[in-house]
Amino acid sequence: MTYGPHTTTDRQEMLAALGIESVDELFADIPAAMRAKGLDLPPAEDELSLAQRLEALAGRNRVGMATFLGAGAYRHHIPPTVDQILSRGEFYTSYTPYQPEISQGTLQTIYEYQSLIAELTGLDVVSASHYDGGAATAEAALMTVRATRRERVLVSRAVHRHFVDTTRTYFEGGQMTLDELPTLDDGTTDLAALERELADPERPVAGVILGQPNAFGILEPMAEAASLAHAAGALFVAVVEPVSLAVLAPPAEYEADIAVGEGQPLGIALQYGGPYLGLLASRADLVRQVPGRLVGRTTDIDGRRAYVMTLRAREQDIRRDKAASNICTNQALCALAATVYLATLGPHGLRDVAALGAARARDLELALADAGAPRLHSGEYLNEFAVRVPDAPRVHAALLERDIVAGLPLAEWYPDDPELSDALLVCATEVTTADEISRFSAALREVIG
Amino acid sequence: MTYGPHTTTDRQEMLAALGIESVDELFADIPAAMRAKGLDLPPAEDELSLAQRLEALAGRNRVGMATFLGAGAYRHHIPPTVDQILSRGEFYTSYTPYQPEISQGTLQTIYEYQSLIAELTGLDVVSASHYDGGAATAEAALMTVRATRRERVLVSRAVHRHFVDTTRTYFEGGQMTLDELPTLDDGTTDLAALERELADPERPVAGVILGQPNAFGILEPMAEAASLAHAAGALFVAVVEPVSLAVLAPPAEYEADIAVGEGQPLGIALQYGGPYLGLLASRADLVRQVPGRLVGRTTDIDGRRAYVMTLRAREQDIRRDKAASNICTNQALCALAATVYLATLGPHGLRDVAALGAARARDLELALADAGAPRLHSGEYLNEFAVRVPDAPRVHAALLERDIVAGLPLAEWYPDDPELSDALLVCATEVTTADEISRFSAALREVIG
Amino acid sequence: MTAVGEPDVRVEAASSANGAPAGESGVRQVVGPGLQPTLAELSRPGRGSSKVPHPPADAMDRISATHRRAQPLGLPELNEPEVIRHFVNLSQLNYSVDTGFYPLGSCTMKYNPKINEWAARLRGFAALHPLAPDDTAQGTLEMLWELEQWLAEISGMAAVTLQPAAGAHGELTGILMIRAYHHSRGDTERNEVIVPDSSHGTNPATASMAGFKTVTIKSDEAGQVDLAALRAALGPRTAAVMLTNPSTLGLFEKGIEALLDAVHGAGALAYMDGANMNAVLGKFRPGRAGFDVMHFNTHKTFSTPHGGGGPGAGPVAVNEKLVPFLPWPRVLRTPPSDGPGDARFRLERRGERPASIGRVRSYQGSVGVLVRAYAYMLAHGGEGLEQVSEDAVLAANYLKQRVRGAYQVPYAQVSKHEFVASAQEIRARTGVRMLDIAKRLIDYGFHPPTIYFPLTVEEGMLVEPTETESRETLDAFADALIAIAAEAERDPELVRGAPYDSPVRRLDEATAARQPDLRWRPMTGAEPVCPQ
Amino acid sequence: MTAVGEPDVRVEAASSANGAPAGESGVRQVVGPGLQPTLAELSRPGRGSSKVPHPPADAMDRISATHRRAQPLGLPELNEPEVIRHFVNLSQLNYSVDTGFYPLGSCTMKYNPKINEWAARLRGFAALHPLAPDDTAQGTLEMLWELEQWLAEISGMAAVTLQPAAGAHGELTGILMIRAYHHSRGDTERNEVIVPDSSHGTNPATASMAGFKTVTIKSDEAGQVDLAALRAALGPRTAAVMLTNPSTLGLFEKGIEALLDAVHGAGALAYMDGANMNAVLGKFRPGRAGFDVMHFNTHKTFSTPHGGGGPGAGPVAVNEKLVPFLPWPRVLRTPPSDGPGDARFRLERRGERPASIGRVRSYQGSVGVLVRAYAYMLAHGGEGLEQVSEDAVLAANYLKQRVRGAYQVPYAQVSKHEFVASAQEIRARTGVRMLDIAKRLIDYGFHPPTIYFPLTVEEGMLVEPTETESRETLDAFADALIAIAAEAERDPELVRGAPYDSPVRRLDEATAARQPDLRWRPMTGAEPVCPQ
Ligand SMILES: Cc1ncc(COP(=O)(O)O)c(C=O)c1O
Ligand SMILES: Cc1ncc(COP(=O)(O)O)c(C=O)c1O
Repeated sequence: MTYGPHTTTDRQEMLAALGIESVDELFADIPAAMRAKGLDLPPAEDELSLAQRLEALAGRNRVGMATFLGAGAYRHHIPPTVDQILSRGEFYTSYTPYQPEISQGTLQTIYEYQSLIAELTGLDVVSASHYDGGAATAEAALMTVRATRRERVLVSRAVHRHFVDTTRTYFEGGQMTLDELPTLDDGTTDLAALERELADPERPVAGVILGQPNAFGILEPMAEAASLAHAAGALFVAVVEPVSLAVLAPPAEYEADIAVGEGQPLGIALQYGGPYLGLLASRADLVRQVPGRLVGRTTDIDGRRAYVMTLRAREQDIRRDKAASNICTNQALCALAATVYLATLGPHGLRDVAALGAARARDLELALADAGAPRLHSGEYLNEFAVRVPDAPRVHAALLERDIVAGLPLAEWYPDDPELSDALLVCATEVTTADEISRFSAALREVIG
Repeated sequence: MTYGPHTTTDRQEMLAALGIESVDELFADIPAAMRAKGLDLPPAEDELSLAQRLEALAGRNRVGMATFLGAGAYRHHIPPTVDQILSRGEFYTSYTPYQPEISQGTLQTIYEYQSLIAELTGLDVVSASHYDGGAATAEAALMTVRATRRERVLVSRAVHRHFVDTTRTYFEGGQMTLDELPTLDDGTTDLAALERELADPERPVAGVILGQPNAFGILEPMAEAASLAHAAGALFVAVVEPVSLAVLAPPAEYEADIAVGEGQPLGIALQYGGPYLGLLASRADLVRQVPGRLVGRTTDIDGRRAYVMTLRAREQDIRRDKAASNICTNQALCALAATVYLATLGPHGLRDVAALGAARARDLELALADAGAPRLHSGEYLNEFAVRVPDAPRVHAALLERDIVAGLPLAEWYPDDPELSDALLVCATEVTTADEISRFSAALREVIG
Repeated sequence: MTAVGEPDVRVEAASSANGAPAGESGVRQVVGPGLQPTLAELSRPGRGSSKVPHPPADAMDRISATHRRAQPLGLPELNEPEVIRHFVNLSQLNYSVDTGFYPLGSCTMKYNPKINEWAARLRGFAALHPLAPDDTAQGTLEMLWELEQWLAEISGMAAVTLQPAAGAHGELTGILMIRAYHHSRGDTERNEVIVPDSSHGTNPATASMAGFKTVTIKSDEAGQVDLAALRAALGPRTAAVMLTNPSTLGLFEKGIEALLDAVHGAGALAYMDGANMNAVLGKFRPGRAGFDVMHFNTHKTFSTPHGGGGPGAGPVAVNEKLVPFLPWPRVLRTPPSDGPGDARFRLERRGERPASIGRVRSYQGSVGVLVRAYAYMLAHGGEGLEQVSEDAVLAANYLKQRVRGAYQVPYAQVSKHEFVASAQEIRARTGVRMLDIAKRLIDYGFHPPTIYFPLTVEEGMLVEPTETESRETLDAFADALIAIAAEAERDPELVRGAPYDSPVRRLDEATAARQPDLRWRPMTGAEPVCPQ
Repeated sequence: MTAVGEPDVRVEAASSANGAPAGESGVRQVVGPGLQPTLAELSRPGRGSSKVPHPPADAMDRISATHRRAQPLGLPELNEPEVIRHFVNLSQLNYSVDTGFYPLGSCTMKYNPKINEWAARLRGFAALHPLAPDDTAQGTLEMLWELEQWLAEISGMAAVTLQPAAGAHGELTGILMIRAYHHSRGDTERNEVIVPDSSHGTNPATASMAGFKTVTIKSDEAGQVDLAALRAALGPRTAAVMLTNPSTLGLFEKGIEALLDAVHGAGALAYMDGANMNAVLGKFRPGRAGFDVMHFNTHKTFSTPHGGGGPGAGPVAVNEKLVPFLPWPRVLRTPPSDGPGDARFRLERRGERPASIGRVRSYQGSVGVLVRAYAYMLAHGGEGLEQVSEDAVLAANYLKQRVRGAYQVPYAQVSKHEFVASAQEIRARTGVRMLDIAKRLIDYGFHPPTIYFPLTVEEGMLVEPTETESRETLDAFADALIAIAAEAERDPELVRGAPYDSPVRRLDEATAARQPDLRWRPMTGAEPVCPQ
């Protein structure tokens, strides 16, 4: 099955117009020695066969289980308004709005996205999108380096492991260094250690990165960390979870300079990891350092309100090697999903989602503690936390056989930390049911024995 | 959850503008004795809870089985183009195109629908839609009565049982009579009987209705039947299955005056019976008798091509008790589905669907015969046929336990016919797989024992 | 949208971007509305690609030549991208609830919630065969059974059939039941149905279709049924009175008690056309009030989409008298009522209830539509539905209040969900008709109300705002109507020429009817017989 | 769309149908495009309804005040109907592949098949958690593994990572692998990356981002890499040469053998930007030809939607040398190759392959995008993909032939999937620039090509028709370009004023940049700090 319109006649007539006999002549510029002779790929499938194959593959994934897995990507109710809008061809089959006259749909939605994320974070400049939470964190780290002209970044070990991994990859081989800050028993970042690291005059710090909630689900003393960073001339980067911002203090309130995060919870399906949405918001005066696209409001020559990509002298297609980032194709459609999601839920709806997740998580905490898996950290949490379970990986596997995904064994993230070898990171959201929680605790009791 | 926009303030301000205090005053015209005091209904559900409830209900239906059930409604591959177009709000949230200036989308698609069904049937006037195959058959029967001013209609007993039922209901209590024609051993209608019935000078016949394929899946001698009908001054109505028209002679070829049928196979989901699509096409000179809407092509005052509802003096809103039918809301969106379906498949695609169904049905015939269930009728069939199975209802139930829907026990349709008490009506389409066929035959062999 | 103006900047390309033949739809809009060529014009032999596996070459050989299609099938050949582009562009030519305010009276153009669309597409609902064995259809059967209970509660009736495909179909079902009822009592002489002149056209059409004689009675000054005229018309030949309540004037029939007494006193039954139930949910229960049978329009009251003209669903509720005559198959529950224990559901079998009027359609109902109505009702609950009616009625009265003055409002009574206003005085003074005002509303960004309906009001429009439109929208619409009234005084030609800013302008409907062109020219084979 | 013309028929209502504040977006189109107020402007306190159950009142009590949000959250409050109407109307302001021809050079705006959209939404794919245990993700893992094999076959490379989120991200991944490779051999002095001046902007930006110095070399007259200049630039500090092939001029690099010899001779590696692979599927396999690493853009070559700017996916293929450095986690198969027996799939674990450059993103890839690419490749098969390239190249050369004459075509060589044409002479004669011609194309119903890119051609446009556009469309576009060239001679002001027929006209971009307005005014709390 192909989608092309050309009939044999069409092709012949076009070749004739070019004065050639065969389409091969159009490939004569490829050196003969390098000319490939076809492809060894599975044969073409008609649409029905293809649909059957895809359904069979999708059916082989087990997605119907009671799951308590979060760790940076969360199950949420996605109102059907989101997909109604996302499946409009006018949105998903257009591209970067280079021609604003015929792209106001995309441009205005990006402007609205920027405004909504600004409302959530309290930070005024929002990049139109980054690839995901990990990439946004790495870009924010690079941004602190550019803004301060320093080359060292401190990141809490309790920032999402993969975000730290990603930042490390981006830093790899360059002049920059990324150092990790330890955590305390309550699950928060060790601020005394932060203070020590910031005090090293030989190695001035560009940025300090903490998560709120952090990778253990624990709420961090963000204001204190921010003021320590600022005192040392460093920028403070908050890694946030956007739904939580309906109930938690926004980054601007604790004086974060930059907020980044994973936008997936805002109406984007889990999809085994992507496409997701990298959030990145910053203080207004950092606007020239912001990587990625920005849309601004202006007027057309008739005076009508209109939107356009702006401050483009930061971008790769204009500035080439001097650009703030190499990002080009980004996550516009995912940003649209977030925009429709937020518009559908509104402030009260988003608050309900966050608070209900917190309430269900508390039910989960009690149920698991009762079943013999108490919390690991003493710090406050919102809707995710670690529990201590003897022989966690075995328990996790045994529960899987009972159709329960018992969160994430933290040993996968911190294989060298004996403290965490018996820990499971579990979460609840508004879609977690009381029935799922009791199935989990009952099965756990059985498996622990 | 409600969808209204009014805040308490909005309501108060609107009441104030009306000079009243309470919304109750707006209902003071309902006699006090008749004022209802609220409704005893389940409490309102938020969207998430509602979604969970609906998923649970849908999950309780068993739709994943190997199924050989047709009998007027058929599983087919529906290209995803259909739903992309059907889910556009511009189509599904508009209504009858009373204002043609802002309804050209609906109007043109109906014109295209009329044209496509005209291509399939060879008949030039196509009504924009009827409720379903049964209702269309009843309307066609009434149409023959109006056109001939006679009051008796003959229908083969091998027309879809429910279409006959429906026609009978429509006729009930009026002056009109509906008489059934018997069938022969080969599964076709008894034309000698038809000839006898037509010959009765006391009871002149308005219309003769036969199915092609008929309710047993058998191909009827349509041309012969039509010419008998015409010789007696009656109209000939063909009940057709639209996909089959890609490979079978179109009604115009055997001189049907009217063709009706169930349009569901043209890209409409099974949905436990509706909404479906009643097809109705007729000879051009019967246009004034045609029930339902018609769209015609014309121009606007600037000379642009445009479409409009036309010949409306047949319709209820203009003619009231003199209308050709009471039909008002019809099946426009289902007609759109059929239009997109036919446009996507094209003539070769539709032929492939029909011919592949025929090929799979032949495989099914051989497999079932081999397992001990030979065909019941000797007539030709396309993709559906009856087989003889001892103790059919028990066999059917036993196969169901093995996740196989063994078609329709014909005893359900013809409880009084001992000939059919051991018959199962089975069908295959392009989505029927070889694996399903062999599971069916293997299980059948086992169950027959 | 910019109104460009200068003809010299109009594109006059020989062939336009959409591949339309020159001179046909040559002027084309870039973004959004673009008139489209037909599928036949877009077709090129050899286009398109395989959506299903190729059948074996001999697949049709076993079918004899008499049965086989001789002539090639003349369907258009397009590739998938063209198909999509065609219909997406066509869609943009439509006005719809999803794009703007659509106050079409008598049609209840409320918002169609998106979860309903999602629900109807769940595989468990969508892929279920209509003849699926009961054991495999428990989810849908339970849903249908519950929905019947809820509609019975709302209607105050004893039982409900979900089978009818639309309101008119529900009317037919109801009228056939009424006949069956009379006949079952040996009362076979009742061959008349009485309808008021303000009734919806489907009412008399239904009566005729069922073989009854229609007796029309006039409404009184206040837009209510004239009780004296009704009494005079009633008699031993009267099978039923069909009453739309609230009426198509948006008015509640005040004299309903006396009216029902008169009907029943004459041995006739009372049919209520419930298409306007959006006004009185939880406020008025027709069965309790004494009606014998009524229909609902799910595509009005319960938010199922109008689909460009359908599909809808027209459930019918009946009182105890008529239960035996309900169409088969009904949905049955074991244990019968909503008691404890595991319930099983099944459909009635053929012949199980001999008094039934029979089937009124192929299968058991427009289930895909009914799922949506079910979702809607559950989203609202009882109080939510009452709120719906309160808001719908409030909006209608508020809007009526706003346009009163610029237009005549013929009936003093409080309105229900819709109201009638008239441009009779405007016409008398300026020659501008209601039709012109309606067309001018298009330029202001609104779908016009229903006009010249009901036929009993001169230069009338029937405005039904529904409960899902905001006060800002109601105000903007009122402002527009008032502004147009002023335009009519100042510049009647301007209004008479409207619309200006739509994909096409006023149409030549006369030619369309005189020389009907109902299909494109056949793609293969003979010339079409031009309908007369 | 009618171009109305007379200003006096324009609607000047105080508030318009979409509820926009007067004077802001007061002029509104009825059907289709309507400029929209912002969500903030549409917001009214108290609107909206519950999408999830209400949490217990004390749900947040256990969180201490320091952590809790003090100020109310300032999000807009709308009801669902308004949300839908807002975005549906906005969507109609967009030009898109689903509505028209979009020959944006370098972007491969081909048709996005609808089965791909369906597939990506299958619950089994869509609801799978990124950290789902391998046992529960076998369907997706198998799909990813197969897709890697297919891309390896097409690229002629040894292995593929599907992790990168876009082309630029793939470039970064590739360049980081190259560095890791050099370092692994103790070769730590290579800190330069050479790029031709015609390369895509992401190439030099990537090099900088990875901490390399970019060395730019000029192209020659024929648009090819200047081999002498390249040789001169190569040296012991050269880590890599990044080459777009076919180039952004739509030309195949003829001297590729010599070029690769030179690069490898200098101990550097050769990176191929494969964004333009749509031209050479099955015709040229970069790995076989000697490239060390390349990326694909699934949103170009493999029809995954462009989404108004993304998301995409940028898989990277590498030869044997670079396999150890691929990002983790890779998808592993047991047994390893496509042998018989039941295969199991799993992801690499942390630390399992120490040489890996690490992760380049949070999880394993844009799987929702990759499903679509998978469906596309399977729909075509090997021959179908070759046909895609043949048709894409044929269309580009045909279109070039048609506009040659009216425009300059700077490079004589046969084009691949796109071609450059220039309006240099038109500008010299009439003052009309390529920008004006592009804007005028909008009035003709087309999306303009990429203009002023590559920067090396004056008044250039880069036209990429793709293989999914019909010959009628190509001809209509050529006709339009020719007609505009004639308009430029006849009436340059007409062209310079374009577009006329779009939702908005040319924008004031200068003010947008000078006084950036990047968000609406905060809905609660403090005034915004206006970005400088
Ligand atoms: C009052 C009234 N009765 C009956 C009907 C007929 O309903 P339907 O269009 O669903 O057949 C309508 C619909 O237009 C109506 O408004
Ligand atoms: C030649 C070329 N290279 C690289 C890129 C960057 O790819 P992406 O936009 O997916 O990051 C593009 C896309 O515009 C391109 O055309």
